[in-house]
Amino acid sequence: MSIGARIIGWAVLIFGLLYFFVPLGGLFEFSLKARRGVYSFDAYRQVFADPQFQATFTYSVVMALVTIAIGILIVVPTAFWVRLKMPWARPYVEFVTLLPLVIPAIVVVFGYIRLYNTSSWLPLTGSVFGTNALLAFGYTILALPYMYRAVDTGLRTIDVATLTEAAQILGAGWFTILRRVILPNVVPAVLSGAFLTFAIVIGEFTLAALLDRPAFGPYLQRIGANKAYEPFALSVIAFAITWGCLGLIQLVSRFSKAAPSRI
Amino acid sequence: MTNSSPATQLHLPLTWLGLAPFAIFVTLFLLMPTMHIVIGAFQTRDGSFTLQNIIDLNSGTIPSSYWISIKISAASAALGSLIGFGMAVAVVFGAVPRWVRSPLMTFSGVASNFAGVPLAFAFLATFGPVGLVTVLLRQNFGIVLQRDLGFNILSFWGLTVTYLFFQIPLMILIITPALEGLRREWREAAQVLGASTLQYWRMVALPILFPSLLGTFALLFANAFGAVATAIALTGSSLNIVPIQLFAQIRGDVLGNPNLGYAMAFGMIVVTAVANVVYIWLRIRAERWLK
Amino acid sequence: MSFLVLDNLQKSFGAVQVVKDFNMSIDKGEFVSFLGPSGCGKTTVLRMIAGFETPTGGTISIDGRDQSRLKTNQRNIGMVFQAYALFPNMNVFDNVAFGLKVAGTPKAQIEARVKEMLALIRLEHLADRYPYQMSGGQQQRVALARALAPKPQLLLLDEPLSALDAKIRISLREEIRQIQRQLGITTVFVTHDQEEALSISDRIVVMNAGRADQIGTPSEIYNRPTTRFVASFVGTLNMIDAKVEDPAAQTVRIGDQLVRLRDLPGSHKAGEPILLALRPEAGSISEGGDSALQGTVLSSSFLGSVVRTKIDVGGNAISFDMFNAPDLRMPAPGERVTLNFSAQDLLVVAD
Amino acid sequence: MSFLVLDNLQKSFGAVQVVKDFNMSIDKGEFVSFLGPSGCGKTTVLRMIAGFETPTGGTISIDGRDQSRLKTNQRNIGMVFQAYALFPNMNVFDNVAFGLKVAGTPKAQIEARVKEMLALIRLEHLADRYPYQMSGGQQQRVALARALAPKPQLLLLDEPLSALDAKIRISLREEIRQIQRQLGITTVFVTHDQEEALSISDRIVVMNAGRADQIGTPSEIYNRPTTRFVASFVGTLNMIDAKVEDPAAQTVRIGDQLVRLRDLPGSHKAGEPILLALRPEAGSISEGGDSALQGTVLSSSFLGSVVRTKIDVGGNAISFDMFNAPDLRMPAPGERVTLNFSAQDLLVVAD
Amino acid sequence: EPSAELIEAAKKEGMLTTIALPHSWCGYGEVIAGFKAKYPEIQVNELNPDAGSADEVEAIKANKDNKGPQAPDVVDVGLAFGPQMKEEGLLQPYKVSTWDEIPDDIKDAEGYWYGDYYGVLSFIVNKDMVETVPQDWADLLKPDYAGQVALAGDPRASNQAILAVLAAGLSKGAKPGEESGKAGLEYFAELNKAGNFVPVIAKAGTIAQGATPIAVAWDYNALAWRDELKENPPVEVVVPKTGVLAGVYVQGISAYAPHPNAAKLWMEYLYSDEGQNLWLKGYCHPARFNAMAKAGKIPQELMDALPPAESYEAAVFPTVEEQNANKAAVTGGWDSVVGANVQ
Ligand SMILES: Nc1ncnc2c1ncn2[C@@H]1O[C@H](COP(=O)(O)OP(=O)(O)OP(=O)(O)O)[C@@H](O)[C@H]1O
Ligand SMILES: Nc1ncnc2c1ncn2[C@@H]1O[C@H](COP(=O)(O)OP(=O)(O)OP(=O)(O)O)[C@@H](O)[C@H]1O
Ligand SMILES: NCCCCNCCCN
Ligand SMILES: [Mg+2]
Ligand SMILES: [Mg+2]
Repeated sequence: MSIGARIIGWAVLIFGLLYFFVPLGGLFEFSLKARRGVYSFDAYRQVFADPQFQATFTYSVVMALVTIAIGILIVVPTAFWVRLKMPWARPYVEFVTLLPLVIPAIVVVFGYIRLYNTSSWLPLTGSVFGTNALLAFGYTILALPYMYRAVDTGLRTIDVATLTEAAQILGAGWFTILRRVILPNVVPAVLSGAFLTFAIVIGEFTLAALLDRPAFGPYLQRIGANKAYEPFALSVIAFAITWGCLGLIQLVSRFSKAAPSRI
Repeated sequence: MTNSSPATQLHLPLTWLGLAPFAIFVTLFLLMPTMHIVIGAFQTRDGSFTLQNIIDLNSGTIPSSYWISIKISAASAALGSLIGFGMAVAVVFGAVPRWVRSPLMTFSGVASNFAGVPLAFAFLATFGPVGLVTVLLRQNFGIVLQRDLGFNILSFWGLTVTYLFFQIPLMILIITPALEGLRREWREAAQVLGASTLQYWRMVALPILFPSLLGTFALLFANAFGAVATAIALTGSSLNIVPIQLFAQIRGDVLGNPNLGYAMAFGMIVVTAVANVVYIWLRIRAERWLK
Repeated sequence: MSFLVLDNLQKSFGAVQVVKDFNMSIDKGEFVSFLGPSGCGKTTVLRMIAGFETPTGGTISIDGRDQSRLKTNQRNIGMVFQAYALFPNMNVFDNVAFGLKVAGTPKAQIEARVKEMLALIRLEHLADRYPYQMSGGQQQRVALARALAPKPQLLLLDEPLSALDAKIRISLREEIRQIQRQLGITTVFVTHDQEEALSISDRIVVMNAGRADQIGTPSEIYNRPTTRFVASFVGTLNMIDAKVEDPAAQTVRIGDQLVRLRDLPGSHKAGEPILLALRPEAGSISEGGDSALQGTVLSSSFLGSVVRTKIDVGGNAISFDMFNAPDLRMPAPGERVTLNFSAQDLLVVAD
Repeated sequence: MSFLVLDNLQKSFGAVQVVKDFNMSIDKGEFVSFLGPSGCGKTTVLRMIAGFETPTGGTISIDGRDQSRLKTNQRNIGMVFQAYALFPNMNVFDNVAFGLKVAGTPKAQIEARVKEMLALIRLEHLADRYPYQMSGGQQQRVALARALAPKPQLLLLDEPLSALDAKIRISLREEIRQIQRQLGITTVFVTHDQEEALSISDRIVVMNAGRADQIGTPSEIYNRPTTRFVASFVGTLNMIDAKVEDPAAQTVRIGDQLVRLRDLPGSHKAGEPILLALRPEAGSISEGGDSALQGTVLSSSFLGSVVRTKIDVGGNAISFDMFNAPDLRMPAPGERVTLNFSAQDLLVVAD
Repeated sequence: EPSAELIEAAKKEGMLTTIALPHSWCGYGEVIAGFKAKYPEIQVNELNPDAGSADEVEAIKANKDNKGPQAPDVVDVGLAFGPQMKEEGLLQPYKVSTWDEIPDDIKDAEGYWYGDYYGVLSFIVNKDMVETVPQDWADLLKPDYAGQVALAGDPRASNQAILAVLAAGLSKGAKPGEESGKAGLEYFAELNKAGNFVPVIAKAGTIAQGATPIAVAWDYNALAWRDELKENPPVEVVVPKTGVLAGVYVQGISAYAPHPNAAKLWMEYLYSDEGQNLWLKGYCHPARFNAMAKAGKIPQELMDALPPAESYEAAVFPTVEEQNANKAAVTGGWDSVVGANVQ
């Protein structure tokens, strides 16, 4: 590697890092300015004390967990089945799972509102529970590209067909195969999909806002206009959560390379 | 389960059954809602077929909002691709130490998901009127961003610069595997045949990467085009870009014509779909080589 | 009495028939190999026996019981896969115990049986290891133990050795054969390596394009191939074009030289073209044999224990092998040599 | 005069020295193979010659010119990689033309040379194909043509055949050797397949842990290994533990039998343990040879052209090979047999 | 006091869905809290607090067929929206028990809509960023205020912003109605051309963060924001010298209200003494202000906290018709005349 290449490499890298870190620095600095003239954690204190923060954050965490559960239930058996029995269908299924990247969330939720109102055959928006369910389903759709890819990649690292056959010939049925053989081997993949889902759901704005659910994303947006410093503290918190989740993914994937997963 | 019976006609449907939960779920919560919108784009309020909604897209502020959206998306995708590519190359090919790589990839994973409301605040806090950088420049160098450099966070460049925050890391994430797909032997084969580094990049590496680069550009474009939350958080919904207008339309804005809303949504789908089809097509081409 | 009977077995994938009219019966305790080139349908037959594929026609019966209504997990068969297929999330003990656990065997019994199995493969000390912590050969032995643990009535092995390297391949095949003899378990072994099939089997089924071309003991298969395919697939055969000279005297003409055959089956007219086969190891340029052919050396190559020389005899390239010896002079290209062989080794091949 | 000279070549990665004190010189037009187990440093030596790695010590000179100041792209070397490494974005023509284009050769000249090269590898008809549209064997031939097109002074091949399957491997190695002879290009060929090295090379370098253990012709390497490593790595050697009986008479005791050696190098005391080697193909149970050992048959296996029998002689398991013959009776386990061999084949191995 | 049957029926419904009620707006935070405290059995489901009046109208329309938690029961919209909604059949009539104390000129005789409170439009100024505090509409056009002036809503949807345009028109001497609308648009076009206008919806946060250092907003909002910011940064609230405009908001119950009884109970609460005083605490003048003042039902400290009475003396109260005409002119012309957008 020549000196010139090294200098250019470092220059590009440093530029990029500044690009990433200066705004985060700005964000943090601003969040400390709630008390005039001195840095303080007042904004954080106020945020944590705000019952709406607690309520919306709890709501979003619960939604994220529900979404992860639905996602696992839908994605793991499907990815398994496709790899095992319908490998030719994989490109099509993958295409469908990538659609949420193509169809903006705002379009999907628009469709929900029109399709599942109280006068429709499936009046999900007719009740709070139904609307929450619809939101969870919507989140599952948003997370689908990531969840499916993660699980599918996880399945690629094991020889699904042969392991299944090995289990079958040893007398195992489908449920045993999924639970004892397949799932334990894709735990790292499922976890990384789950953390990504968590990160997506916690900050999601569009769906929650348009379905009028008291989630963290809309709260953040609202408070962003109505309060001076708290939104910055909240953003730092949101960033820390996202960072935490994705950091955990890295950890899990690195850990799983070193040792097999156990359940 | 399926292999017990010699009757093969039973075989197919049972196999298909395994796909049913997924198929039903996706149909209900992705395909049908989308189709509803797409069909609605070609319907009048009472349900008869019309092209009027599509024609109406060409009225009022809609064309300009599409245009500005496309411009912002294209600019942030182009710059994001360029800078991200540079960083990925520096890291993959060892211009910078190896240990940089892992943290950078982790960080890119985080940052590429750091869109939305918090991102808007980060940039407001940095380049906004009382932002960190704005104030630093004004106090220490006497430079007023808006007056002297014409920079304003609420401008085309402001949004572009903000979007770059997630575009660059996304580029790094997606292009790194492609760069790693460049096999060492290709470079060595070129070298041993007498090629210089420049010749190698021009004749071998870039042609191989080209589909990936173009494809990633398309993906970045779609990514920016659909971003709502960041823009809303920055401007509080008075900015005329497509997602915001659609957002307002759905919330019940002055447009008051759901079918026109359908048409706008349809337009978004068309734009992002075109970008993604380009991406997928090019990715398939790229994978042919990188097998 | 035949234990495993495949009767008129057939399998098509879509329009392509990959197994045609496959018949064979295997005795209890027998070790039978399926040998054939890639794609000839070996795996497909095995998978039908295991129940992974449904035959398009024909029947499979084990110990007199038709298997077609049984699911894979009801057939009580043991199987070892090429790629080991150990469960990566389980250690050696749990892998071997899997079949017993699934069957609901009591814990103490499982423990005893797994120990016994690990002793059989001499890996007691690795019970806690995970698959990724073991070599390929060790993994494959664990896979064998796992397959044997539930006392299957039949053991199927699909190229269990082909992912291993040469030395281990040889030692493990001996081990497999020895364990099989010890347990007396009926075994079907799939391979495309002729040496492997020849060295390990009671009987060999040579498969060609979905059919069983020949079934016989290793020596039958090697020394008395009944089809051109078997002759050419098993061993390295020289094919020699000749013309019948005198049907009565059983002489044929190769180039301009006459040779007398031990045997000229069927009726032939003088001048009729005929295809002969000669194994490389049957020829020699040292004395011996009752027949001889003159030829010009094309090339000699040193292959280690053997030196292979190719000579031209009337337009036919004939290779023959000599054991290497330190004082062996390799015939040089262009030299004229005499190839001696025994008339009984020059076979007429039914085309 | 030596064309390629490696003098005291050394290479360390970090603290690990992977090439130690490597010396050899290769004549112009010679075909030399590096043979050795995985990780012994074959590739590393080759990469130093190509200029991809910088030696930690020693020099490389080609045609009398020290190469250390030259970059890879100035060395005028041709190289073929194990994984073909064709440029996937170029068709066959452009791949082969690459080296010439880079050198600025005029178009017409390029065209002519590429045609010539494609004719050499007999793939003229595939000039428009892309790599992914060709089989491995075809790709590797194109890679060879690409390496040869700019008329390199030296050709390096790093296990060019190991990604191919057996039949193609054999035919392509013959093709490579023939093209090399035709062009008279000095060639270094890396392999870990002993048969490949033995059959193709003028000389072989057997490498072990970063050193050249022995350099010699195939027959020298095979028949007169100078180290235990070479003896065991090349061929399938029987190792026999013996005790010197009478140093003067050159007799040794194997179990309770006495054998006279042709040669007992060095000085030995009576009763001293000694390691002997005997190649399987050197022994036989038919008459012949000047020495004999009695043993009990352990097993016989039919390997195709050869039957390998293992006998026990005083606790040593000794294998010997016989060519298969239809009337051969394979010795049965338990039988007592006499193993005949020539005293000159029983080597003393320096441990 | 509402009747026991109404309370019972409302409790049975168990929920009240409101829309567009920012907690800092006119004391709504405390109003909602008060209602919840009084009727803990009724859950208050607050939809998008940032919606404008037009959004509220659309929300009712959009949820005609939807009885779920997305459908608002009650709305609080600008005066001009009341008659329009009645006409479109989006409201149902109800007369609260204190109906008589609501001045006649700000209520619908049949009880479809009824005025609730009013304030005057003011400028709220971030003094960290603005050296000279503007005193009148004309000042805002000065180059000193480049990139600093914002409205507190989208002039195509928000009553507050539409009336801000009207007020600007008034300051240019136009008569309330279409004329003021047009003049106001011209004013904003000029403001935009000068580079002073910022197309960001101003609120306490954006003012403090410097995105909108000067905002045009109701005085009660401006004062509430000032309290919230607690001098960090310091802000000043100014009622412009000319073009002082008072705006009245009206309440109404959705014709499709999923919880009509809860809605009625909500109205009873709003128009009770308690509710009116909570509004007043939020710096706005409630509908029953005069009647309650006369009856001495307003605590003195609330009176003292109100903006000085002289601000209101010059205030113009446009009629419903004038507001309608103005609104039509503003929403119809904003994009073409002003067309503020990202550059
Ligand atoms: N599921 C399938 N669908 C379609 N064709 C198949 C399927 N499985 C196998 N085949 C085809 O059937 C033929 C026989 O395949 P099979 O796997 O039995 O061969 P094999 O003898 O085991 O070969 P190998 O030595 O390569 O393992 C092949 O041509 C293969 O392509
Ligand atoms: N870049 C490197 N850094 C550190 N160690 C290396 C590097 N390249 C090779 N080695 C080590 O040097 C030793 C020799 O490697 P080399 O590739 O030369 O072996 P080889 O003989 O070609 O083996 P194979 O037959 O597997 O190709 C190995 O132990 C390898 O791990
Ligand atoms: N309910 C009062 C009218 C709606 C107020 N919405 C506030 C949003 C600011 N535009
Ligand atoms: Mg197979
Ligand atoms: Mg190597």
